[in-house]
Amino acid sequence: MASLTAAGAAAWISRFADAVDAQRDHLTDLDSAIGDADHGGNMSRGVRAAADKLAADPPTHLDDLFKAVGMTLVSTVGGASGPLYGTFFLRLASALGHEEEADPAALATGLRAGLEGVAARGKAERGDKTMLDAMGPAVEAFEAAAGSDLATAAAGSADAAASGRDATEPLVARKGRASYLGERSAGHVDPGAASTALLFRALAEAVAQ
Amino acid sequence: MASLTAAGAAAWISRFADAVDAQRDHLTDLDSAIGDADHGGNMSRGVRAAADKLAADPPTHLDDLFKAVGMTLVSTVGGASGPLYGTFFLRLASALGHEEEADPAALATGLRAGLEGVAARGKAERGDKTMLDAMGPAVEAFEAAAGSDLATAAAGSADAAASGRDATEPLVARKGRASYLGERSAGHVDPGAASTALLFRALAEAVAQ
Amino acid sequence: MKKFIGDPQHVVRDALVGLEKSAEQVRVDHEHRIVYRAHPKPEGRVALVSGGGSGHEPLHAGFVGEGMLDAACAGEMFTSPTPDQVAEATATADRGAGVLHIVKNYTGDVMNFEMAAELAGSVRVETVVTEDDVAVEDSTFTAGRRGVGVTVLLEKIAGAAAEEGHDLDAVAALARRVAAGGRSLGIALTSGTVPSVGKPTFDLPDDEMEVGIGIHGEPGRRRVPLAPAPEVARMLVEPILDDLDMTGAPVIAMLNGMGATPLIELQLMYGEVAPLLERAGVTVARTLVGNYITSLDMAGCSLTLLRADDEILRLWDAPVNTAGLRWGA
Amino acid sequence: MKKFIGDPQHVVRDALVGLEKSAEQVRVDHEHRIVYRAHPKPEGRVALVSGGGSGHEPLHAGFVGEGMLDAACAGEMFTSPTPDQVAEATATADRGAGVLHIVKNYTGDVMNFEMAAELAGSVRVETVVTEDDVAVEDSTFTAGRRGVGVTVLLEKIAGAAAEEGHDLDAVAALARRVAAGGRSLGIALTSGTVPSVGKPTFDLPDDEMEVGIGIHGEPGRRRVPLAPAPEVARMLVEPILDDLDMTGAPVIAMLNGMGATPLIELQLMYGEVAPLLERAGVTVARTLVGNYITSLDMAGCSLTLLRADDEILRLWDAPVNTAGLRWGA
Ligand SMILES: Nc1ncnc2c1ncn2[C@@H]1O[C@H](COP(=O)(O)OP(=O)(O)O)[C@@H](O)[C@H]1O
Ligand SMILES: Nc1ncnc2c1ncn2[C@@H]1O[C@H](COP(=O)(O)OP(=O)(O)O)[C@@H](O)[C@H]1O
Ligand SMILES: [Mg+2]
Ligand SMILES: [Mg+2]
Ligand SMILES: [Mg+2]
Ligand SMILES: [Mg+2]
Repeated sequence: MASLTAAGAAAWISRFADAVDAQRDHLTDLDSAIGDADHGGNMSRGVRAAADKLAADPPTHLDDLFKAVGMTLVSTVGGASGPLYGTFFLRLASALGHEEEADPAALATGLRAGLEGVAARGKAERGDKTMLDAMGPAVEAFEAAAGSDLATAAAGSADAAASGRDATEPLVARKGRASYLGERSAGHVDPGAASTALLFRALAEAVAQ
Repeated sequence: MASLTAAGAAAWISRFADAVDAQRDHLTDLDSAIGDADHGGNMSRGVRAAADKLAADPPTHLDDLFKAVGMTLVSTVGGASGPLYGTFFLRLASALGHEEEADPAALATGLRAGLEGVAARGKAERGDKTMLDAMGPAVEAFEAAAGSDLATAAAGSADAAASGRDATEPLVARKGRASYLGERSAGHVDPGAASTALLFRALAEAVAQ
Repeated sequence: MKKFIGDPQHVVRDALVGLEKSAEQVRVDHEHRIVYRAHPKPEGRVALVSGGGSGHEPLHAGFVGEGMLDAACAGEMFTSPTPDQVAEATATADRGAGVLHIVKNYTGDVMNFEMAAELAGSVRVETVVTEDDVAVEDSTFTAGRRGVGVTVLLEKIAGAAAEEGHDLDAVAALARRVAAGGRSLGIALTSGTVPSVGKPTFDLPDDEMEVGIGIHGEPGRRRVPLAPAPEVARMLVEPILDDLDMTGAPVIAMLNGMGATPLIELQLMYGEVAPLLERAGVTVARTLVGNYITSLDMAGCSLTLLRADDEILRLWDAPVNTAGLRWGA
Repeated sequence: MKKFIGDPQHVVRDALVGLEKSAEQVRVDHEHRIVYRAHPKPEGRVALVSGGGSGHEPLHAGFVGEGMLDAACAGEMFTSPTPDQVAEATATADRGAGVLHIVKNYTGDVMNFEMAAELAGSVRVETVVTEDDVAVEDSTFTAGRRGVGVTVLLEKIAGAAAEEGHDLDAVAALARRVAAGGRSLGIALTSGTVPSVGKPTFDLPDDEMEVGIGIHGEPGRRRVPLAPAPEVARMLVEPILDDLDMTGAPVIAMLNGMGATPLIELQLMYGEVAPLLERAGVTVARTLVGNYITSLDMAGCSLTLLRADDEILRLWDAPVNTAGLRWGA
């Protein structure tokens, strides 16, 4: 696949929904340790709703598609992750514009816009032990490989997201609920970073064929 | 000891208090199974207060002594056992009259009066799985042996109270809290019958020397 | 045992300190463990005295105040108060028009209040005994039925009547009418722990619950598998409606928590109970959902239905100002 | 998990049914999970909209009614409501004089209400954020302090001001004054269980407790050995008084239960707290003891102190008629 098509984007979201469902309890366990035990439920409710929406009424243009995903996440997830993931997809939609497909360079620009949207909305910085710590490396890796083909860039971003997720474990949280734990937040992987790793793995799988 | 003296009576109550303290958790366990888990606490609070009262201000006459015991139990125990044991001692006091000692026949009359007071106050019958099932046999055994010496009569009544206590185990309760359990009350010894067995054992021990 | 307590033997004493400090409606006689109104009602009005074992908060002390009780006697945990205590409360609360004793039907409570009434001397005392628990199916073989949830409703309604100036006979007759029209049933998910005992009164496996419990942490009539809320609602509603016809009159409904069950579960349970009542033709005119007559830290709930009438509803709506129940004042 | 629930995924939905059936003060938009006053306030008055994750009952829906909130948005369990939900509540509650959003300081709540205010279009919205939890000691390294108990007091006091007819700026300024004067701290004996998760959020050994918990079942700042009530009272009082001087002004005190702690323990704890405050020169003018802002079935309590003044006390005493707080009406 040279470019991300609307069908590819729908496959991305569908795979993301499956992955979140499969990891639902794991995400909640991570959130139990340093949060309030709802991240698995929040994400699975929202991403499933987004996937269902795309399946019921498949948009042909990427901006419509990601806007639908973003709006659905915003209006079904709640909590911190709803506005953040919602903003990610809304910004991605705007950046991609009314196109039927996006080549790696366009997608890189879109992902960067999404990342910046999350940073602006959440006012977190890298190292604060949030989803940014997976999303930042993932977007950078994608950008770095945007000259090669889509599958390669996506696979690299997925690996970078996973490393970023793992790297949150020793950190002390400074944003979100986990920050209230202070030092006790160290020693646990951030749940939002874990769901972000699933997001980029789903992209890599969706564009791999 | 041919007769129960005021000193003997005080020893009776003091031994009863020691026995109840020693069996406090056991009485509560019995009450947990078919009641509300307070019989040990109720009895130990009351009988200890009665023993303390006698020790602080030892009456010389039996009626004053048992009246003090009865009033103290009534005003410190609460629950079902307070009025019942209180009534037992108040009736015993009245029946013995203003005497310094009571021979076995007089004591038999007094115990009978106490028993009848408990039956009148609680409106229970023998076989209802209450303290009456230990108190009834105990008083009858004492009456039957009242012709012999005090120690023998008291020892017989203690044995009868213990058998009466054990005989409550298979019964279905028909009075008091345990009756609300219906058939489920069977298979447990009645807590009040157990404390009554301690009462008569304490009497036997107090007059044995 | 995990509880906010100091010395387990002195929980009742210590809690009365906090009640007095936090509830402007009451003053406390700590020696006798009697909770009185901070501002006694005028002379010539009937006074209401209740009491019972502690561990059922807000019952009874939390219901002392304008429009409800004049005095409440706090017994030891789950142990009825003593006759001298009740007699003292009766003498102090009396405003010259006599005193109504409100007694839950337990052997100990009945005997202690009986002896208190004998001790009351010149004060005229009438007694109403609540016995609304339908879990005791064949009450001829017991000491009658237990008094549970209707006690709360009765204290409110009779309290309003006394406030209006009705005489002792009228207040007592009304109270008996309320007692006769109330029915309750309770279900427990866990056993409570009596502080001085330090361990739960009974063990209840994770997949079972007790049906037909009272308010003293005692086991219920039967143990059944843990069931979802709609089924529990049926177990609560059906025995009550089988026992007393609640149609053709306005009904006051109380869905009561046993102490450790959070409000969201009580709301949810009432959401299951309400349609069952509707379908059975019962018209609920007033509703209470919350912790009103508890059993220490037992998780569970009870349902009370009171067959009311216009006068009872009017008295129910009258102002009340207590720590545990307050409106219109 | 032992709870009175049906489908664990639908606890919020099902509880709103029971709330609507039992609380005459409210009507419920079940589609959007918004609880409104049954009788909206007159045109031209400022409206108060709050909301947050569910599991904190009676907060917020139980505080909808005369003298308090106009609308409350119920999020999923421990999950803030969504922007469209809050925007819908804002548009419907507005009586032409603008809307005050009352938001507890959590990343999710703040962001969702922020987006809702952006969506509100022509309705003027002011926002007050509560952040009273002193457990977060060094709040420069966090998303600020958590909003907990003072939210209850603020909703009452700002609600009374809105009822009196003050404009949006005045109500918002007052609300910010209340938020600035409130401090809280919480301690848990057990973890609560989120129904859809089915097991306790954290394990807590029998001989330990969590100090500095919030209201989302999260672990606290530190774990300490289980302590008797007098010591727990000190752990609650001292950090609050260290953080804000509460002397020289009348104080409103709330001793709040987390959901599974029975009233008798809260009363007892207040009995330990009150003398500590007295000794520190703090004058408690008003007191609340009970379950007002809970954390599902967590056993525990929190203390909130609000540095008040005569105006705040007057607004505190004004009539309120909600399911969870009621007096004078
Ligand atoms: N300010 C923030 N910026 C970026 N990500 C954040 C921020 N706050 C929280 N998060 C992310 O959100 C995740 C928690 O999401 P979730 O549990 O669904 O919401 P909540 O914290 O409201 O319960 C955290 O693990 C973290 O990755
Ligand atoms: N009506 C009665 N007549 C005689 N004994 C009774 C009666 N009711 C209860 N009892 C006795 O009282 C005992 C319980 O006493 P206790 O636990 O102290 O009081 P409560 O039942 O009020 O908690 C029972 O085990 C029984 O022996
Ligand atoms: Mg979370
Ligand atoms: Mg007992
Ligand atoms: Mg008892
Ligand atoms: Mg959350």
